[in-house]
Amino acid sequence: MPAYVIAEKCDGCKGQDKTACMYICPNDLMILDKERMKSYQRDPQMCWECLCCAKICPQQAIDVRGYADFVPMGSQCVPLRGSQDIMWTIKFRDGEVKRFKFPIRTTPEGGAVVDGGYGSGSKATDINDQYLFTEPESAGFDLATLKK
Amino acid sequence: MPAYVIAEKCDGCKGQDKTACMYICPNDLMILDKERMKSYQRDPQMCWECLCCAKICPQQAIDVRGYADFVPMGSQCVPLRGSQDIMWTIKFRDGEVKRFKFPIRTTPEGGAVVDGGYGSGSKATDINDQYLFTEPESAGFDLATLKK
Amino acid sequence: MPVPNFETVEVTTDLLICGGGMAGCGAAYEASYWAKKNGLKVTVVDKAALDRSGAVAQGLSAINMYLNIGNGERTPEEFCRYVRNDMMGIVRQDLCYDIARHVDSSVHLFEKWGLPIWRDAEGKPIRSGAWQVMISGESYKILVAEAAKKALNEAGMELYERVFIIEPLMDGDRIAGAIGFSTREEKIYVFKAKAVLAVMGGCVHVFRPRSTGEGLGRTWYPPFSTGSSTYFTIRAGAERTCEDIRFVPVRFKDAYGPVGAWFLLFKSTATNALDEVYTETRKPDLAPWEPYASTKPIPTNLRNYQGILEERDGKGPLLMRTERAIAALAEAYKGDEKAFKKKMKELESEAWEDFLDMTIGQANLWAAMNIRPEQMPSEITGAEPYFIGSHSGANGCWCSGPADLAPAEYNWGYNRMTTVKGLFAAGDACGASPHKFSSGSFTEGRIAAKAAIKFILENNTMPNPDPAQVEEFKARIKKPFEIYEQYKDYGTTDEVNPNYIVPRQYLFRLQKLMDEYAGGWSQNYATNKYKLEHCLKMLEWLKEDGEKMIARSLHELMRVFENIQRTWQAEAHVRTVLAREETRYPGYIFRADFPKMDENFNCFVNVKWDRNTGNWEIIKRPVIYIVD
Amino acid sequence: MPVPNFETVEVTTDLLICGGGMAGCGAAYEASYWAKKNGLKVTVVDKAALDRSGAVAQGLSAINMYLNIGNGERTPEEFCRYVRNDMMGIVRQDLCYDIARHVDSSVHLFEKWGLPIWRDAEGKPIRSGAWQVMISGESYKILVAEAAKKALNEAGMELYERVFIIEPLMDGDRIAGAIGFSTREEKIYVFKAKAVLAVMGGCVHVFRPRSTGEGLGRTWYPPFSTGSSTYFTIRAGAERTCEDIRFVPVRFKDAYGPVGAWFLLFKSTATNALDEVYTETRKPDLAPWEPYASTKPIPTNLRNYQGILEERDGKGPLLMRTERAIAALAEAYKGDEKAFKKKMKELESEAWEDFLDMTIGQANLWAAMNIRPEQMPSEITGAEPYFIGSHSGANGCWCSGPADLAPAEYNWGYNRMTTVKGLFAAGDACGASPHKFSSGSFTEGRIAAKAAIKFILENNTMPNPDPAQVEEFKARIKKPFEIYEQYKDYGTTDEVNPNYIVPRQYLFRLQKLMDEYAGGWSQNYATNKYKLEHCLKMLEWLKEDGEKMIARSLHELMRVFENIQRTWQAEAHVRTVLAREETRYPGYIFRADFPKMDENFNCFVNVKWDRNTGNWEIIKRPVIYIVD
Ligand SMILES: Cc1cc2c(cc1C)N(S(=O)(=O)O)[C@@H]1C(=O)NC(=O)N=C1N2C[C@H](O)[C@H](O)[C@H](O)COP(=O)(O)OP(=O)(O)OC[C@H]1O[C@@H](n2cnc3c(N)ncnc32)[C@H](O)[C@@H]1O
Ligand SMILES: Cc1cc2c(cc1C)N(S(=O)(=O)O)[C@@H]1C(=O)NC(=O)N=C1N2C[C@H](O)[C@H](O)[C@H](O)COP(=O)(O)OP(=O)(O)OC[C@H]1O[C@@H](n2cnc3c(N)ncnc32)[C@H](O)[C@@H]1O
Ligand SMILES: Nc1ncnc2c1ncn2[C@@H]1O[C@H](COP(=O)(O)O)[C@@H](O)[C@H]1O
Ligand SMILES: Nc1ncnc2c1ncn2[C@@H]1O[C@H](COP(=O)(O)O)[C@@H](O)[C@H]1O
Ligand SMILES: Nc1ncnc2c1ncn2[C@@H]1O[C@H](COP(=O)(O)O)[C@@H](O)[C@H]1O
Ligand code: SF4
Ligand code: SF4
Ligand code: SF4
Ligand code: SF4
Ligand code: NA
Repeated sequence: MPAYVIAEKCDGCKGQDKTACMYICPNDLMILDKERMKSYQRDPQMCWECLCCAKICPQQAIDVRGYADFVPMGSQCVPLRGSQDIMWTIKFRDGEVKRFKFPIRTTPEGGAVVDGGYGSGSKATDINDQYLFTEPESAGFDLATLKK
Repeated sequence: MPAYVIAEKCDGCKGQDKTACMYICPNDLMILDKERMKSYQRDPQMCWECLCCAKICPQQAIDVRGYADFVPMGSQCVPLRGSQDIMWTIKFRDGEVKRFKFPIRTTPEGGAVVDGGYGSGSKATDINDQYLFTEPESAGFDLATLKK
Repeated sequence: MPVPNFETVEVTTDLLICGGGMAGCGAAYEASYWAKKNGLKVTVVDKAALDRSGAVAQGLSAINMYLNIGNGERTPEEFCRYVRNDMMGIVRQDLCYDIARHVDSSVHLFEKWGLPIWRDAEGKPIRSGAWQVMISGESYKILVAEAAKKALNEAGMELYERVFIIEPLMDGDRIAGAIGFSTREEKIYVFKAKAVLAVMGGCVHVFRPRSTGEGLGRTWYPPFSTGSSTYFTIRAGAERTCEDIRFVPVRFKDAYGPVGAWFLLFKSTATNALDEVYTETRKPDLAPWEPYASTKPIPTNLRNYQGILEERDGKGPLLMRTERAIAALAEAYKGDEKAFKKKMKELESEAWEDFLDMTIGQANLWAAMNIRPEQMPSEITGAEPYFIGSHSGANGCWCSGPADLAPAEYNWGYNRMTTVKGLFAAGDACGASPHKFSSGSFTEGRIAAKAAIKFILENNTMPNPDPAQVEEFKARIKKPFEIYEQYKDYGTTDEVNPNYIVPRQYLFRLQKLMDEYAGGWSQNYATNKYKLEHCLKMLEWLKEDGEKMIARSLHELMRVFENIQRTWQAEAHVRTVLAREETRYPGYIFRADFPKMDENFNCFVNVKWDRNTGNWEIIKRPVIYIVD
Repeated sequence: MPVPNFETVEVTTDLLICGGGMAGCGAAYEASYWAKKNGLKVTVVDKAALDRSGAVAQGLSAINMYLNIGNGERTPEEFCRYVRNDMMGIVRQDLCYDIARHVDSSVHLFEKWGLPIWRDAEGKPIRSGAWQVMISGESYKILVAEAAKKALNEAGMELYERVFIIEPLMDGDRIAGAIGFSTREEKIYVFKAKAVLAVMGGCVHVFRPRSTGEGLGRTWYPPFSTGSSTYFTIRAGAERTCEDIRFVPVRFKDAYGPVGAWFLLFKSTATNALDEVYTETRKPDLAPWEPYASTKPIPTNLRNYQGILEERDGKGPLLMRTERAIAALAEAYKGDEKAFKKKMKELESEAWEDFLDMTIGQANLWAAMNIRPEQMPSEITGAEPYFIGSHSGANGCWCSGPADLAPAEYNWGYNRMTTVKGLFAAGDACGASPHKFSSGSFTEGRIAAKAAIKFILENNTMPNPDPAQVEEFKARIKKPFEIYEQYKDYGTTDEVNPNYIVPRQYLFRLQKLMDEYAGGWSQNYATNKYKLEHCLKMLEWLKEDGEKMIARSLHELMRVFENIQRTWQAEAHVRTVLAREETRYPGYIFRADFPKMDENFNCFVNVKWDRNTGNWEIIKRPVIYIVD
């Protein structure tokens, strides 16, 4: 199901310097056609179907269609990614539609606290020993080792 | 080794109605780009490598290169088809060149005589029996059958 | 291109010959004579140019069926026995005998037309094997087409090239013609005829090939054999036979060079990677297929099976020991350096000619791999399955046999007439008469053509194709363009669009599912009931999705219909394999759930699609030997 | 595009982290802390955007390594035993133990950052298996990247995205940096660094996938894992280990949905087409691999092997009995219709989340096939082999272990330093420490980063990359454009030109030859000496032809270098498989010529490419258990 761009919906991210889909695709597949101001998938054979592009597109302009060599036609898997949840709309070949909603994060967007509230770690002080940043507090126990 | 057209050599069959390569390709792959007046291979994946196109091209403008998914680079198989013989120039990956010449026909071009000199066949007269045109002379023996 | 504005061209004729390959040329040749004699009209139509159309486009290096009865070399009876064994008992000997008694006539004509047949100093043809003679056959098809076109021309008959036939036209249960379109101009052709001969060759690209990506076109049998014969005759309602007996040729790996000259002319052996002669070491594996396993030569499919087992167990590659074969043939000359060198040159030239005459890609692969056959072996392996009514494949129409040979069960009127009134078949299109090859196909075309003329004379009315049907087919020709036009602007990547499917993508889907579920090479040619039933479901869906194929040119329109035709070939195959609950051809197809031969299946398993209900029917037919 | 006029950008740093996936983010996170503390600079470079780069781009549905030592759930010792058995005895327990003792810290951080870990009513994490916990992990990578980027940012470090690293830069035997190019602008980046951490993930698309045509991209591990870690470290002269232990995961057929949740969470069984539980019926086939065959769980590769045998014999498809698993789990609720319905809904939702969280393509395939997992089974099968230093794969750099755990043979200074001075590895790039998965990779990145900072502090001089080398690499970056420019007008079909090869075509050639000769899926994962030696020759030629790859855009330029990297991965693999003359992992790779396990190979078989001579060396290293 290579991702593709629905022409009518894409606005080229309003001519911004970076389009969202180009920015995010881990395989560098989305590219803006500057003449049309619309993005396109430049190499469907290399699409992982990760939908990173679809999830980030502000216009919901990206959809996927099953890889033609083994996916019968007619299905859809449409994500709607919010700040805490993702909602999936699944369309079966036979027309049935199912919806699923799953949490994606428990903190607000951008709200990750680097040290996780553990502090820098009471023993993470010496570059020569085995303690890592935030340890042992983040681990929940003191460092394990073996007698050599 | 899909066939391809060498740009410099192709003259589009001098703007004739039918180019030789288009005329002959059994898989309908060669097509004339009327703007450039040069032919091109429109679907390399469907080329049988039969070289019908290369053999007929008056400009020797058609060559082949091995199918990239399993043929190491660097070889060549170039036919030069005359009226009675065909001459092959084979270039190996390692650079060696071999030439072979084989007969192609024992009669002049267009010189096939329909009845092969056998006449219409002394017994090929009745639509209801088993004798075919030119038989039994062309067969060299009278019709074989079995008692049912 | 925008949706074409097709012009409709109507052509009325007496005999319509669909296809101008070997069988089609034979038919055109023969029909010209008998039609002219009887004041009838013959029309030949082909999607390509007769000079290089069909399986012989590239040439051939051997004529694999030639008896030379007149000179006492072989007899039709021997041929019937040979074919019976090679096909594990399932064969129509009446059809084989019929070709055998006429094939010499064809071969002699070929030679007169200019085909160089190798002959020894005494003028005896140089045989590679019992049935095969060597030729310098680069221009084989050009010569045959030249004679056929001349025959047509001299008799005032007509020829349409670059017209692709998509469907039969029917008048009730009688064939009434065919419909097609030009791949060059925006024209739809409606042919009306009193009799139709289907000679549109075999079917390739139903199964996934071994190549990946670009190399798809490099198949043994040509990619332009697309199942038109099968589709056309099934859709007319004809009964088909041996649809399970697909042909899996062992070929030089990747470029599909044939092995015949090497095994027969050069007397080469093949080994596995451990240098074991697996044709010997694997003899015990063939025990379940006695008595055929003990016949000579060992049936083609059983030879395959031995190699398949080696490869399955990781002991591949199989190696054609070309270097040893050549050394053995030159051995006798070893004392005399000059004579030895000359002999080696000669053998080298023969080795290369074999491929340059018919599989140039293999010669190129040798060059690209720095392979000199006199110095090192080459890999061989089983190909993807093909559907051809010749070689050691046998699928095709269930045809009436010759009046003087066919038992009553095999005779319902006209020789090579299918079960549909007025529809004839020959070459790859005619089933259960294998081992006819190029010469036999040409010959069978001749036989069928004469019979078709007889049919016309005895049924001399012009049938009338249902006009609604014609309109439906015209609409179908337009549809792939219309779908594209309607949806092409929906997405920004042309080939990825949920509203349509590109023909190439459809093809990959077909090939993958057939390979995986109907026992392609990737499955060591094995399958079972579960897989076959799943396959049928997937084929059903594929057919539904096929309604969404697009065309962006007349060329691509041809691809659309080729795919549809292949799909019906696939379905006929799967249904038959499902019905034959035994393993008779382990080297072609292995029913893992019925791994042995079963005498309850000493019969033909035929299949038929009902034009009215759309249902498929399986019909068992008896095997009746006329020789033994 | 015309030949770019690349601008060269020089970046000087202390620690260069190449790759910002799980291990790279762990490293960036940890390094920020220790570097800032010591006044050093850290630079992270990635070819993509950290938010969604690497194997976790799509998300994950489970964290497969979490011990919860603090709450007494598991111990590092148990983990070491588990990994030892799963890897048939070949493992670096010092590395495994090291990750095990730190991984809980990482997982707890993930949860604090916002990752939803499934917990039961008592707050206990919901385990699918002994080591695995379920998550709602759609945004797993976004969260990890957010923390890593914040850490970098807060410490004043720098990040380059969309820069593709092609080669290490060396100063004699010490790493001196890396060179790459921007995929967005015409810029070449020359990074100079005192230490370099290679964390560029694993390698996919070395072997032919099961898809045909378009479906190439739908692999289990992502197509953008292209062997950069392997290539980079080999070219720096680093010794590599376990290059034979490629990972062949059993996956839902075609869309590669993982099976873990089904086997572990849903407790599903798998059967063959005849409804036989082959994991039971095939137990005797595992006898040659005792004692491992009797451990619990049965090692991953042995489970695979059972399925491979079924499929080889035509008894496929293998079926994940999802419908029975769900029925069994809902069974308890059967009396109460409402509760039953609720439970069924819950199970259905969990089933779909598993795929929607990490393999959306599989969910889509279900929908396209009308598969409701609670109603019907799904096919599973073995994938094409992948190269990853995690899961049950183990290839990667031969790294120094932690000072307090590693025996002397495994300790040459800094933790996770390769055999090259200053070059570190983690995640997929670090060998012989499998089963670390996402959490362990992040953790190993942290471990390596701390050690690298220590290295810099103790080797605090700026190495100087050889300028000639830099110029050579710059020329290499330009060359694919130049070749295209020079020859593009030679033919009239862009992709068919004897003077160059398009990267995609090169890729197909690599995949086909690896599949056929190095034991891909089409060979039932079997190979032998003959095939491997042929493979090496073909790889040599492929590398020669690789000099003729073209680029028509910066994007395609990336494909050129990816292919080169994959090819080196392929070669390292083939050389190692050739050297390990036994069959230890029958479900990953079967040496048909050495079909049993051999105690002479109770050792690591390492491989190393000599930067000066260009020769490859095989080095056997002892296995020393620190646990048992
Ligand atoms: C490809 C190939 C074939 C052979 C071999 C090697 C190779 C590499 N070998 S060895 O391996 O054993 O070496 C043989 C050999 O050496 N000796 C031999 O005698 N025969 C061999 N064959 C077999 C013969 O060629 C074969 O038996 C005959 O050609 C079959 O004759 P026929 O049944 O007529 O099929 P065809 O392909 O020739 O002709 C089909 C025609 O139909 C046309 N057509 C198809 N669809 C159409 C449509 N929809 N509309 C209009 N026209 C539409 C085609 O254009 C064509 O003209
Ligand atoms: C794809 C995938 C992966 C997993 C799973 C399912 C699926 C579908 N499963 S389950 O199947 O078991 O279900 C697991 C699961 O559920 N739970 C789990 O913990 N781990 C699973 N993994 C495994 C983990 O993801 C894996 O172990 C880690 O991600 C490995 O981490 P790391 O070694 O850092 O690799 P990476 O792919 O994350 O990152 C690589 C980075 O390098 C960049 N890069 C690569 N080449 C570069 C170059 N030349 N120049 C510059 N940058 C360049 C990449 O962009 C990336 O950022
Ligand atoms: N989405 C984007 N992300 C990053 N850089 C971009 C993006 N779009 C355009 N550019 C920049 O614009 C320039 C022109 O890009 P291109 O459209 O590929 O010719 C490049 O050098 C990029 O740096
Ligand atoms: N090993 C063999 N033994 C007997 N006949 C063979 C053998 N190999 C090929 N042939 C025959 O040689 C001809 C050409 O074979 P092929 O090249 O395989 O198409 C056919 O008639 C085959 O049946
Ligand atoms: N049948 C099984 N028995 C034990 N562990 C399994 C099984 N299948 C998968 N796993 C483990 O579950 C996790 C996810 O597996 P997978 O989904 O195959 O990647 C890995 O840790 C596997 O080792
Ligand atoms: S993110 Fe969406 S709107 Fe923006 S360019 Fe891409 S497809 Fe268009
Ligand atoms: S689905 Fe993933 S790989 Fe495909 S284009 Fe979108 S972001 Fe790229
Ligand atoms: S036959 Fe030759 S010269 Fe004529 S159009 Fe074709 S390639 Fe050009
Ligand atoms: S080689 Fe044959 S199939 Fe290929 S383009 Fe030329 S004529 Fe057509
Ligand atoms: Na196989």
